[in-house]
This record gives sequence, C-alpha cells and structure tokens, in this order.
Amino acid sequence: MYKVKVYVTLRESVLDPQGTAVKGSLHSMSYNEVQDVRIGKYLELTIEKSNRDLDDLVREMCERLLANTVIEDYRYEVEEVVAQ
Amino acid sequence: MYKVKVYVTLRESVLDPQGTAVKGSLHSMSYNEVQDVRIGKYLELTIEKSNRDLDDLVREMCERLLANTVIEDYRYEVEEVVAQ
Amino acid sequence: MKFAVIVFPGSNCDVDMFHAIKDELGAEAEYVWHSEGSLDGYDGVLLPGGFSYGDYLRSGAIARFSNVMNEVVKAAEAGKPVLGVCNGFQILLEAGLLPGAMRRNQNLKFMCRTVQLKVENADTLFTLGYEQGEVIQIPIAHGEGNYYCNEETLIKLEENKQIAFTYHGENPNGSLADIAGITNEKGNVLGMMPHPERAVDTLLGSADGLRLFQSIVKHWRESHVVIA
Amino acid sequence: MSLLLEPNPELIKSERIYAEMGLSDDEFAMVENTLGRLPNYTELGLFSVMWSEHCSYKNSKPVLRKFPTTGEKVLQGPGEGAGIVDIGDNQAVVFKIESHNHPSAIEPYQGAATGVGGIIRDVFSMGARPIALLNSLRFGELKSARGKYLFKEVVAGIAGYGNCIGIPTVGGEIQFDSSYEGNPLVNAMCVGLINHEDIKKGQAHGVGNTVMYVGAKTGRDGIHGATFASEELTDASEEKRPAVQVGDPFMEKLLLEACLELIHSDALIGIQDMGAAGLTSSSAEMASKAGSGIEMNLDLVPQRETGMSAYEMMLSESQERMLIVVTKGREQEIVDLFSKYELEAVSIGTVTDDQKLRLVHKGEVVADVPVDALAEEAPVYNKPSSEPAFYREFQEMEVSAPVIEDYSETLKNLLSQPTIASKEWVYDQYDYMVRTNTVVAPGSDAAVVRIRETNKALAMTTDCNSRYLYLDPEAGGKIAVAEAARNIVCSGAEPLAITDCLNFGNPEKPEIFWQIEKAVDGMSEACRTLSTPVIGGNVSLYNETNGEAVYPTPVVGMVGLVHDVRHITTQSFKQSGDLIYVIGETKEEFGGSELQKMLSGKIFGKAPEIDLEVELKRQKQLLTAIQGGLVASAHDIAEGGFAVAVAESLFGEKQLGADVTISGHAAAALFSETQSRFLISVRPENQTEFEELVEDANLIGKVTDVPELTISDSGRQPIVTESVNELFTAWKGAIPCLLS
Ligand SMILES: Nc1ncnc2c1ncn2[C@@H]1O[C@H](COP(=O)(O)OP(=O)(O)O)[C@@H](O)[C@H]1O
Ligand SMILES: [Mg+2]
Repeated sequence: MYKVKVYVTLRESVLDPQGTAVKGSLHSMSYNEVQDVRIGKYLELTIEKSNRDLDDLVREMCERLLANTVIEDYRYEVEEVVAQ
Repeated sequence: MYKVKVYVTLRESVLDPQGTAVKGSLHSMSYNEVQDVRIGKYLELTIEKSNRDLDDLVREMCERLLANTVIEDYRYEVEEVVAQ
Repeated sequence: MKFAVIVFPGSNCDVDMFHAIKDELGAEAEYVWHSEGSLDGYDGVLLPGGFSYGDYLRSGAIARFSNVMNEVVKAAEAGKPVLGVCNGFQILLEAGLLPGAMRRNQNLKFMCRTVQLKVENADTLFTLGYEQGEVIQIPIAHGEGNYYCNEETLIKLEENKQIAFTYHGENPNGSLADIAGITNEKGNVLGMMPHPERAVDTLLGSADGLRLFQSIVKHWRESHVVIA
Repeated sequence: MSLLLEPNPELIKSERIYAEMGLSDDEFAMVENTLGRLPNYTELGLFSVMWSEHCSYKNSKPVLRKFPTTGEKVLQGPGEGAGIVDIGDNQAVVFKIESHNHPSAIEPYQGAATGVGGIIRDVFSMGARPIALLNSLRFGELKSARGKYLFKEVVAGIAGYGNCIGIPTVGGEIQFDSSYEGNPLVNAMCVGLINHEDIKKGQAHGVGNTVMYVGAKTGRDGIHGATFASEELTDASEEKRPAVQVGDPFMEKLLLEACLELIHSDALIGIQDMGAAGLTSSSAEMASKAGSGIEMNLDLVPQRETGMSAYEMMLSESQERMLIVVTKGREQEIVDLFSKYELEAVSIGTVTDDQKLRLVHKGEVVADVPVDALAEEAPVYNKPSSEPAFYREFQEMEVSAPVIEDYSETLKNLLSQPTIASKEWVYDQYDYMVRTNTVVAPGSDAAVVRIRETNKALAMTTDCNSRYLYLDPEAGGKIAVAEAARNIVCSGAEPLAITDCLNFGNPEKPEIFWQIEKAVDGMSEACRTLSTPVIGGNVSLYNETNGEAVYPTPVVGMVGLVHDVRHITTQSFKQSGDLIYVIGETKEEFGGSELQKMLSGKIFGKAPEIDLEVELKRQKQLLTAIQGGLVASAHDIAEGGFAVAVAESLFGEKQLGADVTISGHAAAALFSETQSRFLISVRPENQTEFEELVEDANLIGKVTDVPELTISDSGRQPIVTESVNELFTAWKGAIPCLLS
C-alpha cells in the first residue's frame, strides 16, 4: 500500500486570484511580513500495489484528471505504508 | 526570507465530497488500485523575517484564517530561502 | 424599524435584501459598507448573500475579519436580530456567531432552484409568522451549503430548538440532519442558506419569505412597546 | 521571464518574422509604407493584433455593411462596446454578444468564464448596469470523454463567473452536432440598463487629459490572444497558445461597481474595456475615434510579473482591466473613488493632438505609430466567394417524409435528443434569480426580466439553428432572426433589435465566405422586415479543426420590450379546458430537422422555407392577442416540430394533459419543422375574439386534467397516447444520463 501526496499548483504566469485575496486579507490583519501567497491543491491518494509501475500510474492520473496541465503543474511524493 | 508550505486537510471524521467524487472518477477510468482520495489545500507563503517568532506567526495565521479548525486540520513546513 | 444591510466586497444579494425591506416589507433599510465602525441606530442587521471576497479560500472566511463584523458581534450580544442569508450565513459561521461549518454541496455543483422548507421552530423572532411544521417555498442558490457540525453540537442544536428550518423532501446539498437554517442559543441570530429575500413577490414565484421579515418587525414592535 | 532578445527591424523583414504573427507580405509592406520605415518588434506586435480578423474585421467588414443598423429607437449602433436602444421613460437597454470559442477549446472553464467577464465589461463600459446574461453554446455529440468534459467545464465556467459577480444568467441555447466536436462555440451575451444621460463612449478627447489604467494588474497572460483567435485550431495549437487567462469575477465585481460610480463623475471623458489586444486596442481605438493621439509611459502600468517588455505589456490580455480618460487635474478624485473598492487607478499617459500612439518604456520611445493606421485603416479584403457544390445537391434533393412505425416511441426519442432535451442540468447551475427581477426563468421561450419602478420588462433570447444554415445559409439566416423574434413575441414582448455573433469557418475558403455572405443577406432581410436592426455584434471566423469547418452559426441575440408585466406569457398550458391552437399551416419539411438527424445520423435536402411577410403578420397578430389578454400560453414550434412543442407545453408545474387532432400527413403534422408556426392555448371565453384577431389560427384540441397526451390523426385514430410523466422523464433525464 502506498500513500501518494500530490501537490497541484498554478503555473507561474497564471493569475492566482485566490492567493491575491488571501494575501490582501493577511495584510489587513497586519501580517505584513507576508510577501506572497499562492494557493494550490493537495491530494492524498491511498493506492494498492498493482502490477503497474507506480510512477507511471500516478503521472498518468495527474495528467488525465488530477491536474489541469494547461494551467497547473503538479508534483508528488510516495510513501510506502504497511496496510493495517 | 522563508517559504512556508501549509497543508490544510479536512478532518478525518468529516466527509470529503470532492475526494469521493475524484475517487469515483478514477475508478470509472479503471484506476482501481486507488483506495481512497482526500483533497485539501496547499498554500505557499513567502514570508519576510520579522521580530515575531515564525512558528507563532504561522500558527496564528492558520488558526485565524487559513484553516477552519471546526472541520480542518493543518500542518506546515518551513524552508529558509535566500532573497534574490 | 431600521435595518442595516451590510455590504462586503463581492456581496451581490445586498440589493435584493434592500428592496425586500424597503419595497415589500415597507421598513427602513440602509446599506452599510464593510469598513464601517459602527452600527448604532440600526435595530436589525442583515448579512446578504453573494460572494464576499470571491468566496476565495473558504466562503465567508475573509469577510469575517471586516471592521463591521466587530459591530455585528456587538449587535448580536445586545440581542438585536441578526440575519445571515447564504453567504451571510457562511460569514456568521466563520465568525463563530453560529456553530458548525459549511462544506461544498454533495454533488459539487452550484444549485439554483426553489426548494421546500419545513419550519422546525416557529417560536423564534424570525419565524413567529409561520405555523410550526409549515412547509414553505424558498429559493436556494449556492455551491457550499452542506452544513456540518459535530455530534455534540447537533445534539445541542436539537435540544435548544436552534434548528429553525430543514429541507423538506429532497435535501439539495447533503447538509447534516437536512439543516437549512439555525439560530444561536439566544435565538436572535439566524443563519440560513435559502433566500427569503427572493421570495417576497408573487410575480417572481413565491412570497413565503416575506413573513420572515414581517416576523422580525412584529417582534421588534412588541418588545419595543414593552420597553417604552 | 522572457529573456528572449527581440529581433531588430531588419531581421523582422529578412526572416519574415511578421508572418509568424499573422501578417502577410503585403500587409507588412503596408506597415512599412505607413511608417516610412521598418517597424520595430513592439510596433509589429501592435499591427499584428490590431490587423487580426478579431480586431479589424478585415475579412468581414464588407459583409457587415449590409446589416441594417439604424432605427427610430437606436441610440447607439455598432462601433462602441455595445449597442443601445431606447425603451422610453429616459431609459435604454444596452446589449452585445461575443464569442470565446478558441480559448474555450483550450481551457473550457477559464475560456468560458473570461468570455462572460469580457462581455460584461463591454456593457458596463458604456455606463450601463448589467442586468442579465445569456449564452449560446455548441458542442459535439455528448459521446467522447473530451466532449463531455468540454460541455461540463464550459457550463461550470459560465456559472462560476456569472454567479460570483451577481448577474443572473437567464437564458441561452445549446445545440449538439458533430461539426463542433473539436471546435465548440461559446458565445456570451450581456444585457444592461441605462439612463440616457449616463451613456459613455470610448473616446479620448481633450489634449492634455490624463489616461488612467484601472483594475487588475497586467501579466503575461493571453499575449497574442486576438491573433490566436484568428487562426484555425490545429494539433499544433497546443504549443502556440498563449498563457491562459484566468478570470477573477470578484475583481470584476469591484471594477463594475467602481465604474458605475465613476460614470456619474463629470471628470470622466471616455472609458473602454481592455478586451482583445488589451492596452493596444483600447488606447488606439479611443484615440482614433476622438481624432486624437495618446502617449503612455509603460513603466507606470501596474504589473503582476517582473521584467515585462513593452511588447508583452501591450499585447497582454489580462482580464478585468479598463482604460479611462479623465480631465487633467482631477486624477486624485478618481484614485480615491477606486481605492474605496480596493482597486488601483494609475495615471499612465496623456491625450495628445498628433494622432499617434506613442509608447515610452524605460526612458525610450518604443513605439510611435499613427492610431488610425492601427484602428481605422486596417486592410479590408473582399474575399472570393463561391457556391459550394453540396448546396446545389441539397437544393435538388427531394426529401420525403420518413416512414414512422411508432409515433409515441419516436416522440420520446426526439425528446431525449440532447439538443431538444431539458437543459435543467445546465441552468440549475446558473444563479438566474439574483437581483430579484427574473420573472420568466430559463425553461420557457424567452427569459423576462422586469424593470423595477416601472410596469415594463425586457424579454431576451439567443437563437440559431445552424443545420438550416448548413443546408441553405440565406434561408437559415432569415430563420435565425425570425425564430428569435418568435420567442420574444411568445413571451409577450415587442422585438426591439438584435446583436449577432457570426461563427464561421475559414473565410479564405471561397465556400465559407459564400456562407457568410448568404447568411448575412438572409439575416439582413429578416431584420428589415421585422424592424429589428443590428446594433452590434461580433465575428468569430476560423472555427475549424484540422480543416473541417463548423456549421455556419450566426447566433442572434434579441431583446424585446414588454410594455406591461401583465402581458408576460409563458409556454406552459395553464388550465384544463383551455383551447389549443396552431397558428400556421404545416408542410412536409424535413431537411435539417431533428427527426432527420435522429433517423439518418446526418442532415440533407432543403432547409424549411420562410416567408418573412407571413412571419411578420402572424407575430403582430399574436402579440396583439397577447396584449389584449386573450392568450393563456404561447410557444413557438421549432426543433422537433409540433409534437415536441405540445409535449413541452405540458411540462409546466401543473399536472395537465392535452387531447388534440392533427390533419394531413401524420409524420409531417407531428415532426416537420415548417416555420412561422405557434402553439397557443386560449381560455374558452376568449375563443371568438382570439379567432377574429389571429387569422391563421387552427383549433386542434383542448387542455385536459388527465396528465396524458393524446394525438389523433385526421381519421380520429389515436396515434400517440402517452402519459405526460413518461414523456417528461425522457426529456428531463436525457442530458444527465448522457453525462453519467
Ligand atoms: N456581426 C456583427 N454584426 C454587427 N456588428 C458587429 C458585428 N461584429 C462586430 N460588430 C461591431 O463592431 C464593433 C467592434 O467589435 P469588437 O471589436 O468586437 O468590439 P469590442 O472589442 O469592444 O468587443 C462593435 O461595435 C460591434 O458591435
Ligand atoms: Mg470588448
């Protein structure tokens, strides 16, 4: 069993209205130390071992569904866990 | 300068409609290896050094704004970066 | 009776609320910008629907830090009627004036339609114009109306009769215990996802929402007379 | 982050770098000639976007001139952000439709969302309060995963933007055909309301006045979007595409409220949105229309990213931005006004008298170009046109009525065709009620939005059956306008004017250009006959995927005036015992029909005929009857023919049925798509008066209180007996079922 953590973030040139709004709010709450905020998605997948290569599998799922590669980048980390 | 990565996830006891929907889609695309999907937020904050303790600062921002602790948990990682 | 209609950046049902009060209810209403520091002179506070701060991060999360929210808390503590509709409800939750939190609708879609609500408690100052158990027609329009609270809170809500409205028939968003609207313990703060201000004129469908506003005014008049 | 060195003028010429930006050799020579020198890279960028089809209409202008654009009530025709029509009481209605087809094919959610954002800006930049949104969508059949994805995301994008900004999305139309598989069409329309004295124009008058930039910061998104929209989509489009624009409806809501406050300031001289070709088109057009020039210091432009070049800033299509011109010396008032909404207003330039667009960046003049050359004097082409061979073939084809064994079954199947089926899955996601003025929500013929503090209301619709246009663009063009007017009239309104979006294939192909010409001929004639001038619109060409064009799709957006809210009429039957009429006779017309497509998988033959004089007469008589209070329900007979129309009239809230008798050939009577027909119900006490007024009305049956549809043929034999619930389920469940 694997736990796969996927991070999906907006590409660099792409506007992040959410991040901008949160930054504005933090400033109005006087957290002026905050210079920038970018907001993305964080997914935790629990995946069973199968005969497919895990990296292949995860990459394929990201490209096809989990990330919108037109505007988003993704990366992931794999952790092997012992099934309970 | 610090880069702080904040992960906000729904509490275990709270149903995650989005995660359930994504899991359903993955299954319908025949990724049957996927046992579970949980979806959260991933925030990247760029924070300037100030006289406040960074951990205090981040925790406070999370508790007050970035996470709703009625339904969400959060954790974060700090990375020190060299300002350009 | 004079109402404050609070306007946050991104509120968009403020106009509807204003017209419902002025044109249909015939009471006084004024817009109050989110940066205002006082709500003196208003007898009731209305937090309208919309997308304050774009609903970015979480709906209501940013708006609740507006200046005016300190005043809304004070008004609530002073026992003035405070009504939050849709985004207004979400803001009240984020501000801790009402217990619980909102999740995305179970089907993950925004939904706009007229639904049936059951009046669960006709004894509040907002619902005294309805019959206990009456079924009314009120529109909804939201993407995050899936109410959640923990078990303990739910028991308390039930025991204290804080559940004002539930969805009758189909539950459109998956909310816990079919909850559509709840009050605080004292009963002077009501948050609800459906839009009573959209149901004040039969030309547009239903006028069932008007009685909610009439209830507030009736209660105010009665308590006012007593005090005077 | 673009550290690419910009090529110098000589290299631009010798390496034909202009060709990559979409300029031809001749056009480049024109630029060189106008400037009296070679353009630098930034200047080349200005010309390439301004001379793209999207901005210059270089291929469509000669055709657009054919549209009737004037009328007694027209206050503003084509040429500004949106057209304006007088509706009395010192009020006017402002509306326009625009396409966002190519961006939606690449990133459907954001493409559709920013399309909505753009058309809203066009309306409030005139000074009008946007009161309603509509759309017109075309997709491939809902079969492929990609097709479903595009459909779902486009709808979500439209909903996401409109709901957040708080303008109700009250109507639209959706057609599914394989010709749109790779190139969906996403057209968005916005309707606004204005008082006469508030009308603003996009003009930069008054030498020395200040040019200010308001709204969102500029990033590298959408650079060359206009050029991109003026090319065919190919498999290589992936690489060429600019950074996708992301819409920020929250920002636009603030911008909208700030601008509507701004229009009451007498410091405001001119205002225009930064749409396609952003800063370039807004500045050049504002100056050109006023006969002035503009000088801007690009260092002052609010920037979201670092190290942007002049070229990038001028060509960026970042959303939610406006350019305004204000009286010199009064800039601070404007800054204060915008800061209330947490928005930036920044002085970036001045109005000059030399009719040039001069740009300074980092202390250097980086462009110095005559504004008229960019805006007014873009090349115009009269493209060759030729009738395609398939048109002749279609004209000569005899299409007979198909043989149908089970009429009930056929009706049910028709009702579950996605083009006909209920669109509730779609409009359930749109907040169509916000602002609490929506009297007739999506689901009837036209949407109706009341005007507060008056007795009046506005009816609005978008229409186009592109299958008819494919068979016969001229007839189809007439039908598109007539059908829109029919919908308006059925809802109790007087048609006022139209806006149009001409979605076609590559105009460089003579057969495509012929389609454009013929469609516009047909539309123009219909607009003249029905007295609905064209007050604005948009052209979207090059809608092709790997060489295959979409069906010719000139979408018509029409607005009508309801003189008294009591005239508002909907399509559903109201009570048992009411008499059912069909206005107009039925012919055997199956070319391009839903039935033909369903049974044979393709369309062929002649499009339905239309006589505009007959159309006008019936519309006038029907409207008079409605205004006289004689009509209980009114519905136009369109896709799927009479049987579908009668079924739809039964899908209201009341549990009613209908018992009707048809005459003539059964398949035609039920499913032919003959034009200029209406399905009406009338209370029995109004029978005589109604029949006297509406010449071509034929009584065919009654509304009943048993929820069942019974249709008998001329021999009084029932050929359809079906429970309304059964029909309703087929109709309502079709789209969710296709998507699941
Ligand atoms: N198909 C059309 N029919 C009538 N007018 C049109 C059509 N296409 C464009 N126009 C008019 O030409 C003018 C320029 O259009 P456009 O460049 O799309 O304006 P904008 O950039 O403000 O959207 C507008 O006033 C528009 O109404
Ligand atoms: Mg525009």
